[in-house]
Amino acid sequence: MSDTKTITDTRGFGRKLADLDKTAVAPFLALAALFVLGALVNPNFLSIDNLLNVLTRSSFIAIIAIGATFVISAGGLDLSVGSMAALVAGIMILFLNSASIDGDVLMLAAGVAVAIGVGALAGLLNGAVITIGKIEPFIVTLGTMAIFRSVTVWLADGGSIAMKSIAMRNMFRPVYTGVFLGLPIPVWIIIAAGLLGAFILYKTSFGRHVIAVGSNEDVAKYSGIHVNRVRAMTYIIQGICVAIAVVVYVPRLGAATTTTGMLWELQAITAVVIGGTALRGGVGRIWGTICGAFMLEIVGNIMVLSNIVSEYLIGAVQGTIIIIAMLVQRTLQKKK
Amino acid sequence: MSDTKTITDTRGFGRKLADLDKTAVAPFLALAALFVLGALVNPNFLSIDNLLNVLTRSSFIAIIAIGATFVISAGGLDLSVGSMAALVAGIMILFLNSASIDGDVLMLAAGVAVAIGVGALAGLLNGAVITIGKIEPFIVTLGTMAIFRSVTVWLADGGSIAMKSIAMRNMFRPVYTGVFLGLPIPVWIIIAAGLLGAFILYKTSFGRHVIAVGSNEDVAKYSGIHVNRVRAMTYIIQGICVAIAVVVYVPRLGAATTTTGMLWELQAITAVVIGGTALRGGVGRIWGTICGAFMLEIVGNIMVLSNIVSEYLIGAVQGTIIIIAMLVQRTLQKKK
Amino acid sequence: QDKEVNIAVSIPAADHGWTGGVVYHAERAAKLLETAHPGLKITIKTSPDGASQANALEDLTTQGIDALVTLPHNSDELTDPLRQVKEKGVFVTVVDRALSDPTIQDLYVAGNNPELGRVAGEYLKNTLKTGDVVVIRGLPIVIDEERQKGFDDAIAGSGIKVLDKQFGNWSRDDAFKIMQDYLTKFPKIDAVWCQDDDMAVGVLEAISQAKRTDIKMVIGGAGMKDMIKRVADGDAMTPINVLYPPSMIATAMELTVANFYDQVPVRGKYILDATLVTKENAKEFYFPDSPF
Amino acid sequence: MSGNQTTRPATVPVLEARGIAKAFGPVEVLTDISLTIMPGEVHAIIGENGAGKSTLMKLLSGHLKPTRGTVAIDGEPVTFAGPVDAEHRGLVLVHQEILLAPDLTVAQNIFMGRELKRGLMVNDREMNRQSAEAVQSLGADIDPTTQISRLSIARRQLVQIARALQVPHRVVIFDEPTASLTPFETEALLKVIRDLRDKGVAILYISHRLPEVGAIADRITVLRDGKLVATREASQLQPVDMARLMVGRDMSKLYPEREDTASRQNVLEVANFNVPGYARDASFNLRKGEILGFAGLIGAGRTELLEGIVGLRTAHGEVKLNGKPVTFHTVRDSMAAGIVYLSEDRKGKGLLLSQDLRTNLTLATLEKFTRGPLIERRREDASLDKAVSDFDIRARRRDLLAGQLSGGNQQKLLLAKMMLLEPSIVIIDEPTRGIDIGTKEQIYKFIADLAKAGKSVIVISSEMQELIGICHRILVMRSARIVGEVTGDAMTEDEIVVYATGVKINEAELYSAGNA
Ligand SMILES: Nc1ncnc2c1ncn2[C@@H]1O[C@H](COP(=O)(O)OP(=O)(O)OP(=O)(O)O)[C@@H](O)[C@H]1O
Ligand SMILES: Nc1ncnc2c1ncn2[C@@H]1O[C@H](COP(=O)(O)OP(=O)(O)OP(=O)(O)O)[C@@H](O)[C@H]1O
Ligand SMILES: [Mg+2]
Ligand SMILES: [Mg+2]
Repeated sequence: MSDTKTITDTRGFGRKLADLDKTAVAPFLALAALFVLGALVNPNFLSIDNLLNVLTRSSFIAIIAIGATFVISAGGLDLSVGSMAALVAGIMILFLNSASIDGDVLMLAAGVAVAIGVGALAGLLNGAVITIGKIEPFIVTLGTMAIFRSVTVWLADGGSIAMKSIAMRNMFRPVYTGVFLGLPIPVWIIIAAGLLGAFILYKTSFGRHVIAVGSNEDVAKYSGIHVNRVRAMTYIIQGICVAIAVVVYVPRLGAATTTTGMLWELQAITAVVIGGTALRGGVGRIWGTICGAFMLEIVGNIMVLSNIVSEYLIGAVQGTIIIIAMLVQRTLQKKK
Repeated sequence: MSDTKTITDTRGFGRKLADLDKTAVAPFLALAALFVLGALVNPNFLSIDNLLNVLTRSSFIAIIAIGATFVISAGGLDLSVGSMAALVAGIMILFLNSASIDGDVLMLAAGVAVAIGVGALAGLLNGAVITIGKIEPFIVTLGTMAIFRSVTVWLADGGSIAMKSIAMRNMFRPVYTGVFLGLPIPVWIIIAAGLLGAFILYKTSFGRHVIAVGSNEDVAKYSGIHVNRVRAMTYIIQGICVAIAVVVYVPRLGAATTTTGMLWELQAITAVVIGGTALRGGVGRIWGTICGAFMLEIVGNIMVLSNIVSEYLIGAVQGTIIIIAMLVQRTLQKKK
Repeated sequence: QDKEVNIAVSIPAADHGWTGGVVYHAERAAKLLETAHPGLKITIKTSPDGASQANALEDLTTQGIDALVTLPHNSDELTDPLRQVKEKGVFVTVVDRALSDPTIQDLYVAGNNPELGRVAGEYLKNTLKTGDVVVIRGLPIVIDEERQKGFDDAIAGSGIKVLDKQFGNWSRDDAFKIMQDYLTKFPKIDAVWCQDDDMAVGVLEAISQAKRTDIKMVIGGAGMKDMIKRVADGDAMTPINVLYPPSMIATAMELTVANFYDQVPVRGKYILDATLVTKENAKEFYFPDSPF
Repeated sequence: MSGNQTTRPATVPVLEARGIAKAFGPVEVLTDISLTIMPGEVHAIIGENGAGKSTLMKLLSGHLKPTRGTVAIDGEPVTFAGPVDAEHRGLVLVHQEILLAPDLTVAQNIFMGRELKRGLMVNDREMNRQSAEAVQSLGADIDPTTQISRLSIARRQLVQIARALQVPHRVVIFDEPTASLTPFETEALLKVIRDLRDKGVAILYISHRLPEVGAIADRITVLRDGKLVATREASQLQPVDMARLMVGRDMSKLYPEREDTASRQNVLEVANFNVPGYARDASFNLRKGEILGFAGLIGAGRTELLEGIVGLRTAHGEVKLNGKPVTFHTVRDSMAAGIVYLSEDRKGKGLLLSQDLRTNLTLATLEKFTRGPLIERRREDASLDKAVSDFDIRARRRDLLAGQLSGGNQQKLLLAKMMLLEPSIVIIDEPTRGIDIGTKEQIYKFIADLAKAGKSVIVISSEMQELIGICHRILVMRSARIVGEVTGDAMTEDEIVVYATGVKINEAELYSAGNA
């Protein structure tokens, strides 16, 4: 018996590697296909500047989608992230404008803390209503989506909330525009968030619990996992990710408007799914998600860089490309 | 032995009756709660005129949501219904404007046929890509949502598509405004669509298969059910329902614009879920869905009739009411 | 003066800067008018899209109103619902977007969309003479189409060449992205025309980030306070703006109220100019307290 | 026993395996199996957990495609397009695992894909009637309009059997149909099988209950490690011989020597315990070092009572642990107090079928494998190695998903998982359901060793023999109440059945006979 085991174990390892390759690598191959398409459409596409622009732009969705990977792996869904981003941005700017602390650096740090606090609270609200009320996440987060959006509009008096202090704005702007070791700061933030997310999801017991809850809630319960707590926690993580995205977003235009974060929820979920995480839960792929967010942004970029389609039809082409990318990915996954 | 059985059996039966009551009736009780709220907010709310207005208006979402009940019961999802409605409306009006058939009545009938054909085809497109491509419905229908919307924009040249012939418009208008036996025509159409939907879902083997596929795909497959065919069929039914909704919608506003049907997908899904159908599939409640659609429209109506909240905060109140309605429903369901 | 009058105002929900301004001005005007006329009651309702606006119109008329002031989402869609309002004997004031059947509206306060495009186009034609321009449109709706057409007509036959047009969805963020991509795509751009000031904010940010110096000017439209301030400050990138004030809703409300309380019957068509705002006259149009 | 081999006519085999083999990836789990099944015979397949029995059945019924070899029907080689194709040819398989749509009713499941119609409409009344009959012929009484999700595993198993028998069939394959049944239902099922055989239907029958196999089979085929060891006439094989062929060594005794390890000291005292809807006024004690059995018929409420005690269900009543009153709000509380509960539903509540062995093994005890926030993969792997050898988990590859293990090996993995909690009180619900005889011996020994080490064990089982074999004391439940206690020499099947049914044994026999 024991020798059978040794043999099969080594063989098993080779196979595992192959499996891993196919499912985890598929989104990256689809991304590569998009690169080829982009290069064909416009040679400027492959310029470092353009790619860095796109990568930087994808940071909001990427960071939010990292949070969504947690929520979705645990079998949940969060439609409120876009509105939540607007709300967190609005409150953060209002706080910064209040200038209640001396010293711009301190004030900024406090602003970031406020953002993260508000994000975590908003996430907790979602998580609590979903777990305690036992209501479908779809309905709860659709409701909070409306709530967060409207509170933002109300705070902005229908207009926009802009950072008043020019000095602070100038100090804050590099968080979006700055470059460190050749890479824009937002890219570093994606990398950091990705590493942290991957660490939590793959290496900690909490991450294991998330996957357990998403793959079979009963088993998780019978194994002594606090299902509700884990589930609520994923929404809090989502809220914190939204807040981090906001910290990258605000320095870009220095304002929150009523359109801030519009449709980000759909983009985030799409990034997660294109990245290989199943909507039914039980699987989570952080790096695939980031790759998915990047793909979405690239598709938009290619559309603007191309001259082929009428601006009216861009949506159609974009939709088609996403479906095809997903098809490519699925085909690659299946070929084991 | 035998007495044990009698005891447990009667328990089972009593329980079952209670179950049926609670789950099926819960949405209607939540609706009743909304009626009370409405009456408190504005005495005009309970006027027959107002209630009929609201009922009539809810017809688009109700009819679309009947289709969505099929899709969701089978474990699918369709985000494209709103855009599909815009596309079907656009094509239908363009066809009517072409005046290619003599006689307005014939022309209208042909227009309705065209609408249903286009709806069925659009549904087939969704169904085919989802089943043959084995891609998550979320992604596919998000893609076709963009595609249908964009094609509509392109057909409308960025503007809107309006019915040209005043005569035909006048002839068509009663489909929305007309009254038959004291009830507006759209209400009759909801009733007809509900009866037909309930018949198909509850009384035919196809309906049984829909639930089976949504409940456990493998089991359905082993039982010789053509899972893909059933699933695709639900999307076609959804397309036809969208077309019927369009036939009621077009006479009301006489035009399709680039924003027609915006966010209807979320409303339809919400109506389905509030009506007691689970998003994971395997359960379908046609009458609950219709009740859900009515509830959504009532919430909007109450908002317009009330003067309490700032316009900016209406979304927040609306979101809260929907979550509370769902909570009420869940609590009622659980009290067994 | 204590005549009882019920006026309903139906406008789009505050889903971007300009509509936010409309809601703001409507609420402000309502307060002022109600204090001026004790018998007057003004109900303001916002709707996110054409269909819900039709619903709101129904609901408002059921409650019994004397006049309706409305800025319709879409004139094609709302002509029939407004006709039904009119048939109930209500005084109808339409703002900004003319109905396909003009007999319905008692009063039409028109912002002039084609004019907004035309004024911007004329300015570019006259100052640049020749040059490459990129355009950022709003959403594919009628207003956008009209503005675009006005612009295209103005520059027709001149040396101004439009390199590209894309939809920015009235959103700063989307405009930022599109501008970044324009900058990648075109090595030389002389000017940018955005259909809305909200989007111009994003465009300016993208340009300043890319440190491109070839772009001579960004022309926005609608008269957002931040942009007016830039004009007033003499910012070279934003030499002008074209007015399209959300306060037109207030104008329409005032005129409608006047119809009931003043002796003169107010009827017909009031067309607001798409005024060209320059450094010289910018002060007149700068309202720091407005949210837009 | 069955004694009617004479009725088997010497014709062509209705179903035949010709040198078939099956590999999953590089691992071959079945090698060169040749087998004939004659009409009107009951052909039993026995073998250890993971020997390849279920895989062979899936090959014969079109659920899997062989890597080598062919399947023949009536002597003609066939290739199945899928299970449905096989069904059309009269081959039905009753799966080892429950394959039913949980949201549909009993009748809807039984007729799924083959609904009876009247005009356009489904004829629910007729389907309900026939379903009730079908289930009744299996000795059960289940309302055909009950949702599957509300049924116990055992009842689901019966529905699944009823469903298979509703298909027109020439060959019926039963993969461990009796694993979750009590003797009553088993007897009724065996009667049904005999009737089928007498009608000329060929039966393939898998079970780990060797006496049962001896009672029903005409021929027996033994598999070991994916190879066919022998095919014999049933009359030539006694259960001990079967066990020897399966395991490859002599199986002298199944149950360990009973030792009086139970002390006087009560570790768990339960009084007036209620689980609404399932258990009423339950009171009992568990002593240190004791093995306490819970017997009863399906639906008696044993599972629910103990789930209530450990905090898995809403319940109320007094529980004292080592003399101190305790309340367990969640399972985590009872786990922390040293009580673990192993669910009878290993697929639904025990293991994450879509995750690998390591993830499953450590799921309940992750905190033991973390340093700081980090899970130490190496310690987990070491623990898996230990579990694999301690519990003899036969996984041909370490990276298999739990769902790819054979049924018995899943049970062992679940056992290993919960034992990592190092409990002082272990509650095992149906510990040997679907376990081969060799492993059963190991599990019994394991339970006895626990008791010897001063732990206490509660065993819920529908196999009375095993309760009698290993327990110090047996409590019997009927309709939500504990109705009796048997100890010492009184621990006989007859005595337990009297309590479990509330009637004398001969009446019960009458009932089960009259029902079939
Ligand atoms: N899909 C699969 N992929 C890989 N290995 C598999 C798969 N299905 C089964 N196996 C392996 O095949 C072997 C035989 O499994 P099978 O289920 O046939 O055993 P069995 O004899 O029915 O056992 P039991 O008595 O426990 O039910 C086992 O080692 C199992 O792990
Ligand atoms: N008459 C009945 N009608 C419907 N459901 C029943 C009936 N009797 C029992 N059940 C269901 O069966 C389950 C309880 O039975 P279960 O067989 O698990 O109890 P048990 O005594 O633990 O059984 P087992 O002998 O399998 O351990 C519950 O889920 C209950 O809903
Ligand atoms: Mg098996
Ligand atoms: Mg049980």
